Amino acid sequence: QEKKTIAVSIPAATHGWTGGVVYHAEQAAKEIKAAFPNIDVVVKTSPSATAQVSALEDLAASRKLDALVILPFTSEELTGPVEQVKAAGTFIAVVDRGLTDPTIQDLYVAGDNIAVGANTAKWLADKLGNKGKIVVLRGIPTVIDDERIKGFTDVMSKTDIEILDIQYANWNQDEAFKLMQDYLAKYPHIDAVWANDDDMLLGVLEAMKQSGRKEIQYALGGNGMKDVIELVKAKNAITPISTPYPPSMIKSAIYMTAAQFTGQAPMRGNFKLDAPLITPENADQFYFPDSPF
Amino acid sequence: MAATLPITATAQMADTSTDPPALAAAGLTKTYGAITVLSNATLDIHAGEVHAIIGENGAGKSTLMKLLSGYVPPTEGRLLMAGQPVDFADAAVAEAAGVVLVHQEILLAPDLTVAENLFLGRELSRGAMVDDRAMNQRTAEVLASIGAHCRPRDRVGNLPLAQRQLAQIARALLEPRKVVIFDEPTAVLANDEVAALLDVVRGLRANGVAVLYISHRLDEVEALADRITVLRDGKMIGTWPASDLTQRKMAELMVGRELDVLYPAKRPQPSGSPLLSVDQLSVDHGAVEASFAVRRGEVLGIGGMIGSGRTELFEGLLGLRTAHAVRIDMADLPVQHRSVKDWREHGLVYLTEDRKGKGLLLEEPLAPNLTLQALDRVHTRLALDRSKETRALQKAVGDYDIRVGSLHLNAGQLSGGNQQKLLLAKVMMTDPSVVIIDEPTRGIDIGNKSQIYDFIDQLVRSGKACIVISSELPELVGLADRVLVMRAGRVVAELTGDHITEQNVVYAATSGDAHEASPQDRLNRNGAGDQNDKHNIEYPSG
Amino acid sequence: MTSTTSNIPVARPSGRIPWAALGPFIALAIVLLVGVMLNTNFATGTNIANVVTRSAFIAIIAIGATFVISSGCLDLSVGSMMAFVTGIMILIMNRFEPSMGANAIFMGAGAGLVVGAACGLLNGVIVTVGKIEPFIATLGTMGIFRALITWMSDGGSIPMDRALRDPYRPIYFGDVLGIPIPVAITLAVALVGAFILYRTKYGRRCTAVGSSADVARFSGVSVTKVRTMAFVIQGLCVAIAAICYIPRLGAATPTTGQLWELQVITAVVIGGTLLRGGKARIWGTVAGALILEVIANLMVLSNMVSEYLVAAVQGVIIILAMLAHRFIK
Amino acid sequence: MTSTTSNIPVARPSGRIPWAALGPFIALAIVLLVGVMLNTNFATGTNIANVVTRSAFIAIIAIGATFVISSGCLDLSVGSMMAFVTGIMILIMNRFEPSMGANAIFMGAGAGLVVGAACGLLNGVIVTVGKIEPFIATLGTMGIFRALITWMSDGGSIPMDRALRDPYRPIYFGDVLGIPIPVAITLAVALVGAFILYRTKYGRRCTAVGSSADVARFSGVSVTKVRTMAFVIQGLCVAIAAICYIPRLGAATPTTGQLWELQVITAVVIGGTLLRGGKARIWGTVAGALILEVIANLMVLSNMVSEYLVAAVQGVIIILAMLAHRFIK
Ligand SMILES: Nc1ncnc2c1ncn2[C@@H]1O[C@H](COP(=O)(O)OP(=O)(O)OP(=O)(O)O)[C@@H](O)[C@H]1O
Ligand SMILES: Nc1ncnc2c1ncn2[C@@H]1O[C@H](COP(=O)(O)OP(=O)(O)OP(=O)(O)O)[C@@H](O)[C@H]1O
Ligand SMILES: [Mg+2]
Ligand SMILES: [Mg+2]
Repeated sequence: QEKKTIAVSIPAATHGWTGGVVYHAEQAAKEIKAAFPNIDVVVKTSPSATAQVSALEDLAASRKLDALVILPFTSEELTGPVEQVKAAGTFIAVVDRGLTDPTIQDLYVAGDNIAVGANTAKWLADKLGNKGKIVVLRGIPTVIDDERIKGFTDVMSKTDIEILDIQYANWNQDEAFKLMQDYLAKYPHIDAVWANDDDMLLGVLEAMKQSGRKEIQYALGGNGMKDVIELVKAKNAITPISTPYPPSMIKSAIYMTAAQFTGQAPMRGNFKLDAPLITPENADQFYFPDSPF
Repeated sequence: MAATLPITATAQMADTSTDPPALAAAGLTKTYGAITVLSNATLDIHAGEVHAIIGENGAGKSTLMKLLSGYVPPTEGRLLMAGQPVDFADAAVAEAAGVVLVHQEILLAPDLTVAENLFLGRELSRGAMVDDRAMNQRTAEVLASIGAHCRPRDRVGNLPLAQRQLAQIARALLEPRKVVIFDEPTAVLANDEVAALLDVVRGLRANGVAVLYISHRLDEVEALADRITVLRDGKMIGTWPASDLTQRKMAELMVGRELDVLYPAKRPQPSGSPLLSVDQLSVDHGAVEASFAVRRGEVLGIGGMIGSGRTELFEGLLGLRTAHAVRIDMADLPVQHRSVKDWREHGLVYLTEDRKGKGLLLEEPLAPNLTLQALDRVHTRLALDRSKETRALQKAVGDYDIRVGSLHLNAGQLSGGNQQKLLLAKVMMTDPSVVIIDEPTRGIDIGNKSQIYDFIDQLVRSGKACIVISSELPELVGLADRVLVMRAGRVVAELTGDHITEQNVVYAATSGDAHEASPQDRLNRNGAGDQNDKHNIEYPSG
Repeated sequence: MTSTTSNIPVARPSGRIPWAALGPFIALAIVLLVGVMLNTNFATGTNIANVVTRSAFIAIIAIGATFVISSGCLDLSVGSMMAFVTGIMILIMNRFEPSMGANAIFMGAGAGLVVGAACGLLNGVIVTVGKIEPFIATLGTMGIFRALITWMSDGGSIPMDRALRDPYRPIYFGDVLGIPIPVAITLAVALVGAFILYRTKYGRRCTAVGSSADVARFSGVSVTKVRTMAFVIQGLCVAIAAICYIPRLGAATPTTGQLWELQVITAVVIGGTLLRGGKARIWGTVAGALILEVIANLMVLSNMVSEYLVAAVQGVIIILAMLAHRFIK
Repeated sequence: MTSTTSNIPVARPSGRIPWAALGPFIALAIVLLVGVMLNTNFATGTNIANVVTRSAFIAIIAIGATFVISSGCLDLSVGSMMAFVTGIMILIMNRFEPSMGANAIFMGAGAGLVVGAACGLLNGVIVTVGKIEPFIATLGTMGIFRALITWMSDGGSIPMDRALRDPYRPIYFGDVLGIPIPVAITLAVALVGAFILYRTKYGRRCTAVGSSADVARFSGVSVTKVRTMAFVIQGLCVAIAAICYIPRLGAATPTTGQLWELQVITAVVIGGTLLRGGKARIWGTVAGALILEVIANLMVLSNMVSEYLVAAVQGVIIILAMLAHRFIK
C-alpha cells in the first residue's frame, strides 16, 4: 500500500489556546500513525504568519504532500501560499480561520469566533437584565480577537449595558491580572467582566479575589480551558458558564482528513462548530483532564 | 608656592618682527566649576618660530593648547590669527583655519587603518568613491617623512604606542598648516624617533610654520625652541628667548625653586640571593627565552629599542600574555600560578606603559582607581570603608604630589603627568617587594622626575627590588645598578657598573652582532645564541 | 614637594553628583504628579499599593540586571528564565506537597534559587568562556528557556497544587507592618544589591570590568569571574522574583515573563545605569521599574487613549522621560 | 592565565584576523553541510531556492542594521517599522488601484520608501538630537510603530486589493535569469550597501563614528549627521524589504514583522559586525541572515525535535555557530 503523507501546519504554542492546538495535533498524529501504518502525519508549528508560509514552502518542497491540515495565522496572508500547495494536487483541510478564497478548501472545520463573543454577550445581557456596567479584556490584535470582540459588542450595543472599557491583555494571565486591578481602581462599580479567553479569566479572578469587591456578579471567559470548566462544573456563582472554542478541532480535522486515505467515506465540505454555552449540566463533555489546556 | 622668581615676567622679550603673530591668545581663562585651570594666558606665536611651553604637571599646558586649537572653548579671552579675531567652535574649524594640535593622548579611531584615520573627515575621492590608493600613498609618504615604521593599512588599534603617536603626528602634518601644536610628542618615542621628529619640527619652522611645542624633555626644548613660555599653576610666568635660558634655569622657572641633582647616588652593589629569578621565559609574539634575576636592593634596568619586546616580556611574566617559562622563583620559592592577582600576593606588581588603555579607569573617580588593586587596604571586616579610602587618596595625593583641583575628578580629567603619578600610587598601594615599572617618568615633569627617582631609590634601599623598563637612556644610566638590553625579543646584553653608558646600551640594542657590542661586557648566554629569529616582532626599529 | 593636601576640596562640589543621580527620581516624581493630576483614582491607597507591589518583579530582576549591565554585558534571557524557574519550582512544590505539606514551598523556593543560579551560570559561562557577544548568547538561552517551559507545560500551563495556594498566598498578597511583602523583598534585595555594588570588593571589580576590561585585567581582576558572577547574581534575582510571582497566579505558562527582558533593561537604563557598562545605580533601577509600572497603570486609568494606541503612548512617555532626565542634567 | 595579545584599548572582546571575515561563511558552510547530511530533501533545488528567497527580508533589513550598528547604535524598531510601512503601502495601493490599476504598486512602493526614510529619520533624530540611548529610543518607537499598525488595522488586518495580487506577485515569486527577484534585490542592496560602506566617504565616517565618536567629532565629522543618516538608510532598507514582502503575504497585520529586530541583530552579529560599532561586514550580514533561515528550514525538514523544543534547538545552534566562528579564529 502506498504511503500517504498528511502535513499539519499550526501556530506554535505561544499561549494557552495554541498550546492546546499543538497538544491535540500531536495526539492525533501519534494515534493515526499507530493505527494506520501507511499514513505519515507531520506536525509543524510556526511562530508567525511569515514562518508559517515558510513552513508550507518547506513541507511542499521536501516531499509530496497528500493532504495539508492547516490552522492559518491569518486568512489573507495564508491564502496564496495554501493555494500553491493545492496546485500540486494536495487535499486541503483548513481549521478555524477560513481562507479568503473558500474554493481552495476541500474541508473546513471551524469554530465560530463571532458566536463565542455573541453567545456570551447574549447570556450576560440576559442575566444582567439588559443593563449594567461591564469591562472587557481582549487578547492580542489578531482576527480571532477582533471577531470575538465584534460578536460581543454587536450584541451589547442593542442593550443598555455600558461597556466601560476594552483593553488588550495579550491573552496573558499576568497582564490580565494587572489590567483587572487597574479596572477595579478606575471603576467604582462594575457589574460584570468578560475576558475573551480563559487564560485571562484566571488573572481576572485573582485580581477580584484580592480586591474583595463584591458587586461584580459575573466574570466570564471563553475557550473552554480545563481550569475554567472545573469552575463551571462546580457551579461557581461568578463563572457559571464558558464558551467552547475547543483546540481539539484540529484533531477532528486531522481525523477527517485521514479518513480520505483509510478507505472510509471521503469527508469534504464545511463543518462549523457552534459555540454553545458550557453549563454545569453539559460541562462534562467539554472536560479533558489530560489536555494541557 | 609663592617663591621669589629669579627672573620676572617683565623680562618678556619685545617682539621684533613686524608681522602680526600667526596665532595669539589674549587673556585666555579656563575654569571647570570652581577650579581655575588656566587664568589670563596671553601668548603669541609667529610664523617660522618654535615656541616652547614648559611647566610642571598640571600647570595647564595641555589645557592652553586645547583652547588654542578649538578642542575646548575658553571661559574667557579670545584668539587672534594674523591679527584678526577668530572663534574656533570646534577642532575641525581650527584645522580648517590652519591650526592643528597633536594631542598628548592618542586620539585616533582604533578600528580604522592609519590612512583612514589620517584622512578622516577629509577623505580624498574620485567621483563618489574614496580614493584609497591615493590616500595610502600620501600616508606612506608622510609616515616616511617622519620616520614612522607603521604602514598605511595597519589598524591603529594593533599598533604599539609609539607608532600610534607617530601616526597622530602624521595626521597633523598631512596638509600644509599655519600653526602646529605638539603636546608632548616625544613622550612615547625612542631616541632615534625623537631625532627624526626634531628634524621634522625644524623643517616646519624652515617652511614658515608657527610651531608650539610642549615637552618635559628640556634638552629637546633647548635644542629646538626660539622662545620659551613658562606656565605654573595655570598662570603665565613669562616668555623668554631660548638663548637666555639654560636647562637648569628652565627647571627653576617651572618649579619656582632650585633643583637638586637629578639622580640619586648609586647604591653599593647588592649581593645576596635574587628576590626574583626567571629562567627562560618565552612570550608569544614577544620575548624568546629571556632569563634574568633581580636582587634585593637592586634597580634592574631594561633597555632596548621600542618594539624589542620589553613590555611583552613583562606582560608575559604577569600572565597577561601567553607565556612559558622553565622556572620562576620568587624569594627562593618556585612560583606556580602566574596571574596579576597571584603575583600581587607574592608581592610583585607591574605598572603598565599604557596608562590610558590599561592603567586607569578614565571615567571613574580617583579613589576607585587608586584602590582597585588593593581593596583589602580600605576594607573593614564587613565592607569597603569610604573614609579610609578618602584618607588613602589624600595620602597618595600628598606622597606622590598628584596635582588635582578636587578629589572628585575622574581619572581622565587629570593632566597626563598626574595620571602617571596616580598610576604609580595605585600599584604601590599593594606594598609590593618587587616593582616593575614600564616607562616610569613618561610625561612627568622635571621636578617630579627626580622625586620618582628618589622614590625608587628609597624603595630599593628598604630591601625591595625594582625593575625599570625605560626608553630614556639617561634614566637607565642614572638609575640602574645593572642593565639588560633586549633586541628582537632576546636579552642580548647585560651591562654593569661603569659599562652602563648610553653608548653601550644603544650599541647593544641596535648592533647586528651582540658579541661585538662591547667585548668587556659579560654577555647573556641565551641572547648570544642564534639571531636568525623567525620571531615576529612587529616593529623592529633597527 | 610643594603641593599640600589641605587645599584640595574634599566636599563634593555642589551641583555635580546629585543631579545625575536624582534624575530617575525626579522623572518618577513627574510621572506621579501627572498621574495625580490626570486621574482621581490614581492616588488611592489601593491603586498605589497595587502598582508598587506589581513593580516588584521587574524591580528585583532589574537589580540583577544592574550588575550584568554595569559589568559590560546584557542579559536578554531573564523573562524566559523567569518562566522556566517558575515552572521548575511549581513542579517541585507539587511533587513534595503530598509528603511535606506547606513546607514543600521551601523546597520549591530553594530549588528555584539553585536553578536560577545555574541558569545564570550557564549564561555567564557562554559569554565569558565562550567569548560570545552577550546579546547573542542570551538571545540563544532565551529561546532555550522559553522552549523548556513550553515543553514542560506541553504548551499549556503548570498549575500549583491547590493545597499550596493558601499557605503561599501571603508572599504576594500579604504585608509586614503595612508594607506588601513583595515590596519588602524588593527593598531587601535592593539594599543587599546596593551593599554589594557599592561597599564590597566584588562591586568595585564589577564596575571596573564594565568601565574597562583591559584596565581591570591589568589590575589583577579576573574579568571572567566577575562577569560570570554578575550573571549568577542575575539568575538569583530572577529566582527571587519567581518566588514572589508564583503565589500571584499560581501557575507557570509559556507566556510567563514574556518580553520582561525589555522592561528590565528599560528600567535599568531609565534608572541611570549606562548600557555600555561601568556605572551602576541600584536605586535608580528601582525607580525605573516603578516609572514603567506607573505609566502602564496610567494608560489604563485614563480614557484618553484608544486601546490600539496604548503602546504608542507608552513609547512616547518613555522617550519623554529620558529626555526630561537628559535636561535635568 | 589569560591570553590576549591585543593592544586594543577597547573593552569588548573583538577579533581582527583575516579569518574573522571568513567566519560567517565558514559557519554557513558548516550549517549547509549539516543540512545536507541530515536531510535528503534539503539540497533540492526548490528548497534551496525557497530558503534563499525568503532570507531576503531579514537580509535586506540587516544590511541597513549593519550601518546603524557599525555607527555605534542599535535599532530595535525595525520589525514594527516593517509592519507599519507595509500597512501604509497597502492602504495607498488600495486607494489608487481603482484609478491607476497596477501602477498603484509604484505609488505604494514610492510612498513606502518615503515613509521608511521618515521613520528612520525619526529614530535618528531622537537618538542623536535627543541624545537618548538607542536601545531605549528605538524600543519606544517600536511601541509606537506597532501601535500605529494595530490602530490602522483596527486590531485586525489590512489586506491588499485582490486586483493587485497578480501584477505584484512576480516581485516575490518571479525571477530574472533564473535568480529569484528578492534574491536579486538583496544582492543589489548588498552591493550598494557594500559600496557605500567601503568605498564612500560616508561609509568611512560611519565606522569611524562607531569606533570612536570623539575622534570623529574632532576630525570634523558630524556624529549627529552620520548616525541620523544610518537610521535613514535603515528605514529605506526596511521599506525595500516591505516592497518584497507584500506580494508574499498580501496583508499587513499587527503581528507582521514581530521579533524581526532580534533576528536582524543576530544576523548582523553572526556576520561578524561588532555590536559596539566600528566594524561592518555587509556580506557577513547576508551570510548571517542565510544561516538563520537555513537553521529554521532544517527545523521544519527534520523530525527529530519535539515541536515544543524547536526554539531551544535554534538557540543552541546559534550559540554553536558563534562558537565555531570563534574557534575558526
Ligand atoms: N574636565 C576637567 N575638569 C576639571 N579639571 C580638569 C579638567 N581637565 C583638566 N583639568 C585640570 O586642569 C589642570 C591642568 O591640566 P593640563 O592637562 O592642562 O596640565 P598639563 O600642564 O598639560 O600637565 P601634564 O604635564 O601633566 O600633561 C589639571 O589640574 C587637571 O586636573
Ligand atoms: N581579582 C579577582 N577577580 C575576580 N574575583 C576575585 C578576585 N579576587 C577575589 N575574587 C573573588 O572574590 C571572592 C572574595 O575574595 P577576596 O576578595 O576575599 O579574595 P582576596 O584574595 O582577598 O582578593 P584580593 O587579594 O583581591 O583582595 C572570592 O570568591 C574570589 O573568587
Ligand atoms: Mg598635558
Ligand atoms: Mg614598552
